[in-house]
Amino acid sequence: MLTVENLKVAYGRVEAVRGVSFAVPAGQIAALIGANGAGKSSTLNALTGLVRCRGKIAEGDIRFDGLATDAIVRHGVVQVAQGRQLFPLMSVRENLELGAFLRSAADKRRRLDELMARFPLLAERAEQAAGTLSGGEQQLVAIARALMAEPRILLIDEPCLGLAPIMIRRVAAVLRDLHAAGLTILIAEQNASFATAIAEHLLVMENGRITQAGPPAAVMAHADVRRAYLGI
Amino acid sequence: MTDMPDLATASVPPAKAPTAWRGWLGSLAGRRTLLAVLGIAALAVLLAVPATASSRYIVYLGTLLALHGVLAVSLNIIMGFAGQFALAHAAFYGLGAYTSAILIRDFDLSFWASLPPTAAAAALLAAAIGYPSLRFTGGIHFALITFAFGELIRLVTANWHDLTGGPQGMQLGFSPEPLLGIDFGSTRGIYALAAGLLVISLAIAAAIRFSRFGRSLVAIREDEVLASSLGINVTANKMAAFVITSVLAALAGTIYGPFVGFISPEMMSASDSISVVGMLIVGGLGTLAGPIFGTLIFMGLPELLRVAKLYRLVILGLIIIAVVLFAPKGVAGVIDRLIRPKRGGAR
Amino acid sequence: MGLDIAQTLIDGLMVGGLYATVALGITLVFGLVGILNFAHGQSVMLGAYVTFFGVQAGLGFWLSAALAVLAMAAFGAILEQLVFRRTLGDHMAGLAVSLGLIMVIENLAAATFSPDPRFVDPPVSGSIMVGPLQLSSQRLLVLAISTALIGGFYLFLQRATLGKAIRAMAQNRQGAALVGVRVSLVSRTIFTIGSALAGAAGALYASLFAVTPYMGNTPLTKGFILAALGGLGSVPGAIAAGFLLGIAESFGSRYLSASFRDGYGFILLILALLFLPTGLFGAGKARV
Amino acid sequence: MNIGRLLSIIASASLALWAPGALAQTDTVKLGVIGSLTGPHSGWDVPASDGVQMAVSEINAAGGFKVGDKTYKFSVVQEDTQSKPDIAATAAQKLLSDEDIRFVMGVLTSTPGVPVANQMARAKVLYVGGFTAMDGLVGTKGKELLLRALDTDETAAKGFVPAAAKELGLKRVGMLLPNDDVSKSIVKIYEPLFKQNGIEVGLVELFQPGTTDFAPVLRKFQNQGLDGLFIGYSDPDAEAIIRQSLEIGGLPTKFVYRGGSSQPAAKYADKIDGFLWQILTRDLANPSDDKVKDWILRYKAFTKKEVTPQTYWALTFYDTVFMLVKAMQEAGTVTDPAAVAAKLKGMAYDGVRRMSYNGEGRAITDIDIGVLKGGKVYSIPQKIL
Repeated sequence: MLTVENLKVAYGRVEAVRGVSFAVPAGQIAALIGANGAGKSSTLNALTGLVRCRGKIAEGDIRFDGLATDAIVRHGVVQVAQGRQLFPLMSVRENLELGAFLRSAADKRRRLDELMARFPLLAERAEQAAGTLSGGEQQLVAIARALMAEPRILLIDEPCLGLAPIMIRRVAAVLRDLHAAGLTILIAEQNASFATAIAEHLLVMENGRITQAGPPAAVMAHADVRRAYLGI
Repeated sequence: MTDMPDLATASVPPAKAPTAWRGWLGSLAGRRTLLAVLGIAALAVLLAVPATASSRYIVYLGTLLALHGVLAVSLNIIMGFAGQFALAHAAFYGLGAYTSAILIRDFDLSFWASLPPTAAAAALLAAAIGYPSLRFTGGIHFALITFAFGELIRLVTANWHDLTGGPQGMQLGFSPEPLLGIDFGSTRGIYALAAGLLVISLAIAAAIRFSRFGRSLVAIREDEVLASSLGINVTANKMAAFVITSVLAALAGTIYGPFVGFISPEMMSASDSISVVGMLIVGGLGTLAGPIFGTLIFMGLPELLRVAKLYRLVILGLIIIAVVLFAPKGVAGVIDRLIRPKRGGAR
Repeated sequence: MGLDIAQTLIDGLMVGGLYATVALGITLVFGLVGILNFAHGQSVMLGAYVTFFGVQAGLGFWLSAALAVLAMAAFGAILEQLVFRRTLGDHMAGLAVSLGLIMVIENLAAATFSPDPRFVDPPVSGSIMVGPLQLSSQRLLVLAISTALIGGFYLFLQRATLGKAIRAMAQNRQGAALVGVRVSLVSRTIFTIGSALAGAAGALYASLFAVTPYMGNTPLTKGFILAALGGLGSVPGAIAAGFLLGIAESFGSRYLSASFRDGYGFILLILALLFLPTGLFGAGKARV
Repeated sequence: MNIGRLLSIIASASLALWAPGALAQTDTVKLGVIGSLTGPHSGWDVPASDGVQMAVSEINAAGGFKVGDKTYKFSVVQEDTQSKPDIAATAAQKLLSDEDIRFVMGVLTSTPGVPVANQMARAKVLYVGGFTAMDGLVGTKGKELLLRALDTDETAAKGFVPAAAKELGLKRVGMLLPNDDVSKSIVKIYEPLFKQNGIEVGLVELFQPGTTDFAPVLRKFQNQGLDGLFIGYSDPDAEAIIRQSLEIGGLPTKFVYRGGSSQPAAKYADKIDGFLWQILTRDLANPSDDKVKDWILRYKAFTKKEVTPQTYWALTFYDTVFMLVKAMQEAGTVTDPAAVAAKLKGMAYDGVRRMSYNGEGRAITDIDIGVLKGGKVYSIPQKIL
C-alpha cells in the first residue's frame, strides 16, 4: 500500500501541492484527476523524487520521501512521466534496455523477451529510433520501458494526452492487463471519462489540494465535479 | 506592459494579495534607492579620489579603473540586460584604439574629430556580426561568433603590418586637444575624459534600464519566445543593445591610446574579453551598480594585493569562485540582500 | 605537388587527432552536463606537467602518460564535486567559475613550476618513409593514440551500459533519471572522463610541444572552436571538426601565411556558424 | 591640557614618525624593479628581477657601498606589470609615486615595456630596460636617461654572421621566426649581413607567435636548396623547430640561432650537423670560467632555482646593478640620475661579464659565439668592446 501524508511541493514561493494525503492499496488502480496546474504532475514527480517535497511518502513501513530517483526506482516505484521522456535518437530496443538500467543483464534479457512477446509492435519497431514513432507508439514504448524495471507501483502521467481515440483504447487495455497481473497503478489524468472508465478509486485535485476522493461513481455523482470535468 | 521587477526578484512572481503587492512594491522602491545610493557612493569615491589626489599613480589607477568600468558597464547592456553572451568586448576596445589612432595618423584628424568615425565603424561592425548571429535564440551562437570574431580581428591586426604596425603595435604621440578651455592632454585631463565616459555610460545604461527599450531587453532575457509574442522585435532589440555596447567599448579604446601611449594587438585578446565578463558576474549581472563593484574587485583588488606578489592572481581567482558559488547574484546581490527589509511569512 | 598536398593533409590529420581529443572533453561536458568549462585547457596543461615530471622521475613516457590520465581524472572529479556541481544548469556561473579556476591553476602552476618551458623526450623519434611520404614517427604515434582514444570512447558510448546511460542523459535528462540513472553520478563521471581525456591530450601535447604554465590557452581556444563547429554536444561532430581544423591549419600555414595560423580556424567557425548553424551534422544539440 | 602642550605632543609624535624615515633616507637608495612577475611574459622578467634582488642582497650584506664619504644600502621597491601595457603604465606610476625612486630597472618584453619606458623618461628617472623596442627609444630626444642592457642586434650580428659563414660553411639559408617586433628587426639587420658574407637568403617565413606545431610551415622550406636555417631567438621555438624539422625530415640540419644558449640543440647534438648561438653574456650552461661558476653557485643558493636558459637575464641585471653603483661612485651622487646616466654612457665594467654602454645608452658587451658541431661544443670569443 502506497501512502502519502501531508505532501507539499513548492517552486520558489509558489506552492503547487499544499498538503495532500491519500493511499493506494496494493493492486489497485487509482487516478488523480484535475485541471491543468492542479498539482497532479507535481505529486507524481514528488513520488519519484524528481522534485523536492515535504511530507511523508511510504510503501508499507518503508519511507522513501527524500530519496533520489534511482533509489526509488530500485525500490520498485517507476513513473511514466508526462511527454513520455524517451531517448529520441536511440532505438526502441536501446530505450527498453535502459529501462532495466538497474537490473542484471540476465533480468534485462528475460524482461525484453517477455515484453517483445507481449507487445508485438515493440519487436516490429525494435531497431527504429524512438523519436520517429507516432505519439501512441511512443506511449507504449514509455510504458514498456517502465515495465522493464519490474515495478511494483507504476505511476503514469497523462497516459492519453494527445492520443487518437483508438490509441486511448489500446492504452486502457494495456493498463487493465497490468492491473489484472497485480500491479499497483496510479495515474494522473485530465480526461475524466478515461479515468472513470479505468480507475477503481478517484482523487480530485484542485489548486494543490485533494477535494474529493472515493470510488468513481460516488465522486462523479458530486455536482461540482460533474460540472468541472464533464461539463454537465 | 508593466514595469519589470528588479533583477534580484525578477524570477520570483509577485504575491497575489493586493496588500502584499503594495508592501513588496514599497520595499522594492526603498531597496532600489538604497542600492542606487550605494552604487553612486562607490562611483563617487572612484571618481573623486583621483580627481583630488596629488599622486599621479592614483590618477593612473583611476583612469585604468574608469576605462575598465566603461567596459563593464557597457557589456552589461547586452549581457546583463539582454542576457546575450558577448565575447568580443576587448576586440571592440582595441578596434576603437586602433581606428582612432590610424585616423589621427593618416588623415590628420584631431582626437575629437576621430571619435565619430570610430564610433560609426564600431557600430557598423557590431551590426554586421550581430545580425547573422543574434537571429538565433539561446545565445550560444552569438557567444561563439563573437568569440571567433574577436580572435580574428586580433589576428588581422597583428598581420596587417602596413596599417597597424603589426604585432609590435603602434607608439602614439598624440594627446587630446584642449576643448572648452579644459586641457585634456595632461594625465589628469585624460583621467577626466575616462571618468566622463564612465559617467556617460552609466547614464546611458540607466536610461536604457528604465526605458521601454530596457524593459524589452529584460523581457528577451527572461523568455525570448514570450517576448516576441508580446510584439517585441527580438532581433532588432538585441542588435541595438549590441551596437550600443560595442560603440561604448570602442570609445573607451580611443582614450586607452593616449592614456598608455602605445597600442598592440595583445589588448584585444580573448582572455581580456572574458575577464570583463568575469567582472560583470562577480559584480552582479544586470544591475546598475554591479559592473562598478566588479571593476573595483577585478582591477582594484590586485592593486591592494600587490604584497601577495605571485599569489595575487591566485587569490583573485579564489575570490571569484567564492563569489559565484556563495553569492550567485554577485556583490550587488549580496548588498541587496543585506539591506533588504526583513519580511515575515513566506520564505 | 601532389606529394606535397598529401603530406600537408597527413600533417593536418596528425594535429587534428590531438585537437579532437581536447574537443571531445569540452563537448561532452557542455553537451551533457551543460557546463561551459573554460578551464579545460588548464587540465591539458596539468596533464602535460604530470607527464613531464613523471618522465623526469624516470617513469618513462608511457607510465607517465597513464599517470597524467589518472591524475586528471581525479582532478576532474574533485573539481566537479567542489565547484561545478553548484553551478549546474547556469551557463554564466559555470563560465565565471572556470575563469576563476584558470587564474588559480595557471598562476599556481607558474609559481610552482616556474614559467620556463620544458620539453619531454618523446617515446619515438625521427621520421619514417611511408611510400614516398616522409612522416614524423612521433606524430604518427600521436595520431594512432588519439584515434584509438577517440574510437575507444565512441565504442564505449555505443556499447557499454554506462555509455548508454550517458547518451540517454544527453538526449533526455529526466527520462534518464526515471529509468534509475543517477544523474549526479553520471555528471561526475562525464566530468571525470572529460578531464581524463584532457590529461591524455596533455601527455600527447607534451610529447610534441613545449610544456609551459600558459600552454592551456591554445588547446582551449581550439577546443571551443571545434566543439562549436561540430555542433555543441555532438561527439561525432567534435571528432570530425578536430580533423577538419587540423587540415585547414595545415593547408593554410603551408600554402597561405603561417603567421595567420589560428585565423583559419576562426574563419572556418564563422562560416560554419553562418551557413550550418547547427553544426557539421545538422541535428545540433546532444548528438551522441 | 593646554594648547601648547597638545601641540608639542603632536609635533614630537609626528617627528617620531617622520624621523626614522628621514634618517633612513640618508643611507638608503631606493631601487625600483619593474617587470611582468605574472602572465605570459613572466618567463623573461622574473629572472631579471631575481638578478637585481641577488645583487642588492650581496651589496647590502657586504655593508653597502660608498659614495663620497657616506655609505649606502639599497632597498628594492618592486611592481608587477602583469604582462599588460595599461597595467604596466599604472605600475610605473605606482613606482614613481615614491619620489625617492630615481633608478629603475626591468622589463624585457616590448608590450609592457614601451609604456614603462615612456613613463620613466617623462619622470626623468634613470631606467635600464631590455626589450627590443627600446632600440627605437634609446638616444632620442627626451629619452636621455633610458639605457638598454642588451646588445642591439646590429652590434651582435657583425661578429656573428661571419662566424656562421665560416664555422658552418653556409651558402643558402632560410629564416623562420615568430611574427613579432623582435623578428622584424632581426630580418632587417641579418638579411643584408648574410648577403655581405656570401650567404643567400632563400626564404623568410614568419609564424604566429605561440605556434607549437611547425610541421606545415617547415614543409615550405623543403626542396628549396637550403643548407641552413636561421631559427629566431626564443629557446622553446628554436627547440621545437629543430625537433620537428628532424621529425619531418628533408630539411637542413645546420642551424643559426640568435638566442643565448645551446639548450635548443643540446638533445639533438648527434642528429644535426651544426648549431651556432650567441652568448650575449657568458655561457652558463657550460661555464668555463671560475667567475661564472662561482656566480652560478651563488645564484642557485639565492634563488633556490636551477640554471635555465632564462638565467641569462638574471646575470645581465645582476651586473647592471653593480655597474650602476660604480657609476654612482664616479658621479659622486645617489640623487642625480642625469649625472649617473652620463657616467654610465661610455663606461666599461668588468663584472661576471664585461659590459659597457655607448654614448647613446646602448649596451655593447663582449659576446661569445657558441658552436655545436660534430658532437663537440666550443665557443669563439668575439671582442666587441
